[in-house]
Amino acid sequence: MAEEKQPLTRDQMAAILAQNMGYGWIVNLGIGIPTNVSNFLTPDQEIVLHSENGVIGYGRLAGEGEEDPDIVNASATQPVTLNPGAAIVHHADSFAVIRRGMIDVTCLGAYQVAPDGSFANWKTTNEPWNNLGGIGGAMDLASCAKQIYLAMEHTTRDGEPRLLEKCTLPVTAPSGVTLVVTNLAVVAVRDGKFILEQHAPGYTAEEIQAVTGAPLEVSPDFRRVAV
Amino acid sequence: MAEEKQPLTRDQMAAILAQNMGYGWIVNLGIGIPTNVSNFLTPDQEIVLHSENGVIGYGRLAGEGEEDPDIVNASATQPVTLNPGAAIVHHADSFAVIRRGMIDVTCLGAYQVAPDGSFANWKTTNEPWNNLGGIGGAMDLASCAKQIYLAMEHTTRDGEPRLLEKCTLPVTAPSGVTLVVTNLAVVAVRDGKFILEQHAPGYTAEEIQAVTGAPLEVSPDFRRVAV
Amino acid sequence: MDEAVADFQDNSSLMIPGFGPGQPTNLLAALWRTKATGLTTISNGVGFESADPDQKGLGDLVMAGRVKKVIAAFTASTRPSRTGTAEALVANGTLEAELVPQGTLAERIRSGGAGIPAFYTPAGVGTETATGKEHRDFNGRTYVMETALFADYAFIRAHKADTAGNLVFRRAARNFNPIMAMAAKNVIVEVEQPIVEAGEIDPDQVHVPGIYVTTLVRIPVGGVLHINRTTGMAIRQTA
Amino acid sequence: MDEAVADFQDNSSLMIPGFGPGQPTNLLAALWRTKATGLTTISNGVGFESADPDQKGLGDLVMAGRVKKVIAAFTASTRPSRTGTAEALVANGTLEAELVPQGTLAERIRSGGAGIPAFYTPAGVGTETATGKEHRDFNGRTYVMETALFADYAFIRAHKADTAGNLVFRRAARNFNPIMAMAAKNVIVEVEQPIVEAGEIDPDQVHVPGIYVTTLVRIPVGGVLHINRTTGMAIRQTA
Repeated sequence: MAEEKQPLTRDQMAAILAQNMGYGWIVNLGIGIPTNVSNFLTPDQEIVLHSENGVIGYGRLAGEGEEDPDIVNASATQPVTLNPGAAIVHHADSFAVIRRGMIDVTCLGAYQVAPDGSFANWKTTNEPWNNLGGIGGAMDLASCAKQIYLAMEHTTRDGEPRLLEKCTLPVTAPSGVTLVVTNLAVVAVRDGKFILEQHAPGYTAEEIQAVTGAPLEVSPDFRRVAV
Repeated sequence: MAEEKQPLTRDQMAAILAQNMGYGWIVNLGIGIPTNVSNFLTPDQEIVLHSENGVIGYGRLAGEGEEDPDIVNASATQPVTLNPGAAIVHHADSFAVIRRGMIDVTCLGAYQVAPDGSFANWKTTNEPWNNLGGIGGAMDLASCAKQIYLAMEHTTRDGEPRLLEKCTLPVTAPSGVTLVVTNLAVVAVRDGKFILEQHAPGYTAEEIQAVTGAPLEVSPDFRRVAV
Repeated sequence: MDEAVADFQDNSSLMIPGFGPGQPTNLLAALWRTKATGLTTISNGVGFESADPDQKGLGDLVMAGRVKKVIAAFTASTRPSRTGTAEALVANGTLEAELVPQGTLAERIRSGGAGIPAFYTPAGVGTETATGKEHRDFNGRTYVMETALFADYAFIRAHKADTAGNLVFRRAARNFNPIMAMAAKNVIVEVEQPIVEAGEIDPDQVHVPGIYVTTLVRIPVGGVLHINRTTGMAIRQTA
Repeated sequence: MDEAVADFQDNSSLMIPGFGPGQPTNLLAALWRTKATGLTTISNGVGFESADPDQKGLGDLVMAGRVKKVIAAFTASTRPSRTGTAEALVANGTLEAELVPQGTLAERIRSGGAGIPAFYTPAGVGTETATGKEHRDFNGRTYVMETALFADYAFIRAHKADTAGNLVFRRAARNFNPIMAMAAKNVIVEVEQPIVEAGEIDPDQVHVPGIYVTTLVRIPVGGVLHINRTTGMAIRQTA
């Protein structure tokens, strides 16, 4: 009998992102679901977390009583802990790390993503360029990180697909996304294609395809998420 | 009766440079005679000495037993002392100070100087550009400091003038020199002219003009140096 | 604090650091109390209005019409559900905005402080933010040219300072502070701890050399030391 | 030290810091002991040969013909009376040289470490060093374009380090070290003091984050700690 349908929680999505990180990587976590990734990394992964604000080597979110008002992640508000060996640099030196290409992966939230690896996360309309938007460090990160992982809802509130043939919103970067974790699926982005790797409990490939705006190639290794 | 002729010593030249610095100035001292200026500044001048190597706020040359192998001036070998309130920055940040235009005066040695404020101090021949020379930080300083003071011998060893109508050696900067202190004279450089301000003990304006390769306008205030 | 900003000129440009921590909250509240207007501001975001008179900041100045132009990495909310402070004003043309990727913003400020008039960056290539900018290839990759930022004023929040003006920041409160302190003509600093004598800070540990600093003021008792990010309440200087 | 440079590849580019203090003397002597050749070096000056096997450095490598090209702010002596090490080799074409104003050199290195491919500077405008370079006006002033430097290796001299690779420099020994550590693929560091556990250096006092560092070696007993600038004698590590 089929498993009960259970979309992934934000924490489960963060845990999947954490599973997809290699030993010793330097990782930048954007605002939203990605900031929770710091709670799911294991010490043996030896990940170094980098934040736009110049904190290099932070750890999990600070627990009650552990908060230091001067130690926050890229959200600028969530208190985090520092790992032994942490270092602080100023904002220009922080983006020097990014532009030099030292970030192995940046995890970002997104509104839309396409099979060419482009994605959109900074502007909610496609009105002509009007200098309104919230870019933050996403463009620098998306232009320079070795890989981009996205964490996003599979559809809009109205049920419209966010995985599209082509982004309809202004892009944050024209390429670079390699992995998309949604509440329904884990999708690799490779060779101009979406490859459906994993599904949330109870969802079939067909059901996921039905709410996706571009073809999904089902991986030979298609499986249930392990979280 | 005329005073005995007494060319200025290197220390006297350094002392004259020190006399020409305003309250609170940020000053860079080049290799050679200028490095000795740090010994002639008075505490009430509140001068901040900046060195290319990123030492901001150093003091006089270190005395015997005071030397710290890690604290040197722009010569890279002369040990100096640090004043209270000193700060250290790296080489790029040190030249950020220079390029931003924060240096009130840079004191440099030179081979030649001309009334247009140009000077030469990095190459001893006028062969075509061959990537041989010793520039150090002089070009950055000369391009960006508010004023350039030079300390130099009035003539070459062979008695040829070094104050010329036009530099014959490749220039370090095409303009910017405002004061030249030689072993014979103090010469202001203003409005495209050399203005003879002071003389070493025993030297007349005529005698100084005779070893100078460009016209000297004698200042109404022409006087003996006060060192 | 009021004295420190008393001479602030109308129509000035102002750098405002902070990314969560590291905001010059007390200087901004003092500026709010002046009549200064016509500002051009350079900051990471525009922020929101505050009901607390001691937390009046850029969001309040913008909404009061005292800001002519904002240069920032966030000029609108990223959440469709929540309209950003400046958004309506920009949309109706009463506020000029220049939206800049955050790393480009940081590097433009650093360049302003370093006497570099322009540089090339890969950030934003292929996006709307590169619209109208000069593109150029180096070693087979495309970059856009960006120009330096330099301001009349920077308001800075330091943790420690000495009488020579040397500054030390604490943890993530450093963020834009050092580079903004290097990129403004008048650098006014609010300091969390008592200002110590020159010589008491190790020269190797100085984050901003004192030569950049114009005015130092310790945050007075009752002044805002931190903001509780959950409640929005001010945590105040007690001694 | 020998192990730290054992894999050094021929024809590599190498950044060498130091301005008096701050030179990676022990790593350079170890490199001298390898057969590595065909180097391109980036340093402030070219230096001189040394009779002390423990002080063999760039000057020796150059004179032994193991360096193809030097990029430096001093490629010749400034004193007509004393010929610089590399001078004759450059003049007769066996060594390529690129002479760069020191601030431009520092900024090119910093740019390499910061992912900035090119920038504009006023330094050298109107002089031979700007020959053949692209000129451009910004706000009524003329600048030249300069491109970034990035190397295969940087040899670094640090005062303190922790096991995470975080580095702290002392006084004027800092000079080019932080920017060169940021601008090379392999960053090999000799450390004056015993390497401490991660967490023992205050994050606010780190000069180079450990993410840049490839290899850390403490200077062994008998290794060169400083050079007496008057006598030229090595002052050695004693414990």
